[in-house]
Amino acid sequence: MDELQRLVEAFIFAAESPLSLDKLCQLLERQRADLRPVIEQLQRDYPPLQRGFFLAEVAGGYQFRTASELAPWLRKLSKERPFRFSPAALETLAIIAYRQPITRAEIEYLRGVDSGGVLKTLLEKSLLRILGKKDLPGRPLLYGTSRQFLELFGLRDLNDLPTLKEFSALDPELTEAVPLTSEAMGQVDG
Amino acid sequence: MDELQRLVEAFIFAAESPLSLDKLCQLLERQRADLRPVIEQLQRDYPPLQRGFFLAEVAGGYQFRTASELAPWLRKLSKERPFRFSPAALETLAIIAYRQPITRAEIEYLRGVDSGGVLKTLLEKSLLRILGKKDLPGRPLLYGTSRQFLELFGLRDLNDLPTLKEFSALDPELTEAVPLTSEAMGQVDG
Amino acid sequence: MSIKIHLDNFEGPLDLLLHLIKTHEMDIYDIPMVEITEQYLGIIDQMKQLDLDVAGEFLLVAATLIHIKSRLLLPLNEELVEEEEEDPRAELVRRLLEYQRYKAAALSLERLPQIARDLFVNHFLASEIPADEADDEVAVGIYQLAEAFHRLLKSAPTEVFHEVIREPLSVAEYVQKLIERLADGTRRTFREMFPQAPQRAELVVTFLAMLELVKMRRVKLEQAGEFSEIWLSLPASGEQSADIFREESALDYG
Repeated sequence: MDELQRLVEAFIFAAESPLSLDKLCQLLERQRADLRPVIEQLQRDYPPLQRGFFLAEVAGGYQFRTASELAPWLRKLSKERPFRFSPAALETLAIIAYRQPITRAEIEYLRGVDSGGVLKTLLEKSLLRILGKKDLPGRPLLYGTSRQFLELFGLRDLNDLPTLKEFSALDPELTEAVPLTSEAMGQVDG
Repeated sequence: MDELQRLVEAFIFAAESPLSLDKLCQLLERQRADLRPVIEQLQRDYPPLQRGFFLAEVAGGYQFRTASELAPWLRKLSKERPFRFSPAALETLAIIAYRQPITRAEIEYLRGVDSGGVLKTLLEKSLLRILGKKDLPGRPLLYGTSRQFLELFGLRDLNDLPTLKEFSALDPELTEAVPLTSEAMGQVDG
Repeated sequence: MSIKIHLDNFEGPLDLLLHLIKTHEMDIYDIPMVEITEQYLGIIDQMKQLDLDVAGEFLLVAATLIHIKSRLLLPLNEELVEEEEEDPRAELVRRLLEYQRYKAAALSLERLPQIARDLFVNHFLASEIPADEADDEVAVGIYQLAEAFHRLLKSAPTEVFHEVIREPLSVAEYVQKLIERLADGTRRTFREMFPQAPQRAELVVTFLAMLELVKMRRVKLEQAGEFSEIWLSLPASGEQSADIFREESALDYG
């Protein structure tokens, strides 16, 4: 491994968030053309599914991440149960991810419910950012997703989001997803 | 790389602090005799001085660490970290952003603590500028935010700052506690 | 006879409607309004019986359903039909399909591998990389900035600053009031010293009175740490403080 490759590997390893090619160029005072082959070599050195971790391309940069099939083991490292999003938070996050920039009123029209509390939580977790204000009376805030959002879900960029399905009918899969308890389904009151 | 070695590699990588052999045995439900050769193999795979990082034996455990001779380069990373603020700096910056032009005495009254050090830091980071002097005995300096401040927070101008009214509406429980209107913000009678 | 529904399981009225349409196998493009309105209102009723917080948004959708139902029941006005009036249900159907779209999107987001759940990153912070910044420092955005100011406002009567006092409230009078409140020798918090539900002017005058007392060393201030409670008390040798500022002119606020 040559000096340049060592440095790139060390930078990516030591950075606290994914490092972009541009950032690497700036840190190493090199051209993109110099560094691109180095990254490609590293991707071959750390392929998915073969080692304990691999070189992932995420949130516009590169980061070492553990293979997801090892997760059941690795979860033993932390005593806390992994954080789970509430359905409300996921729904709001999805709307913002696909429709950004979007105002709170637009989110609430789509969801049919007040979303202030959910927005606040997502902002506090830095998964959202305020993109500016909409040119409307009252100048409402415009929300969008943050780099941390991409990082958390392992997306390279917003184009990497799962395709938004177009529905012309009800989706049977979503019926199952309605989290009714069996007990609740079965009960009948006069 | 076999499954056990992958897991050991992933555990050491993902752990927050150096992992001891005993801890690994416990996590993997294996004997020391099973794991010792795996560690030895990993030490050969990640030797010092050859890659960007190596498997170090430290504090009674194992941890991947960057090679120390790369430190002069890696230090550049910390300078490149996203802008960070202590709670004190953030609070001071927020007061100045919303209440500019404002004097140090006014800031200190609002915060209840001496703010000279924080002001100095913020001035050094070019986030503040001095807008003039207040027409008061002693002619205290008036502080405001700079163009760099707007850039850092991605604002076009100060009107892009969220109004507290809109902001507190995210959490209805807080609304009553905030007697501020946008009209009351940012005004100083000099 | 209706199915007992646990409302906590629904994200809102649209979610509930989708569920009703599915479980009753209704055609979303030809929703039987009478039936669905009945079902929906039945559930709203249950919510009331269960003394649940019937959210306004559930009621809003109930009103929409009733409105659509009544429009469908009206005899067709031939003139209007010629103008090709849109099916009154159309907007509701669009909203439901759109909502379903994002519900599906939420599910696919859920399935993406997530940090700390499905994969992990390293927490290495090289000792060579100087930790010149304290641990509690955070990267911030506009939200955090506004939040910081918001927090501050919640904890401090900040309107004081930019006020010019025109109200006929006397600082001297408030000085006296404050002393009286502390006269029994107890320590009181900064907040306690303000009147309940005060007018802005009252806040200002109380605060100015407090500043005067502090300036004249008639009141002792204590605070354990940053942002912690501020305590006020009379100094131990505070016997003489009773009759000071009877004269308003003694202060410059007259």
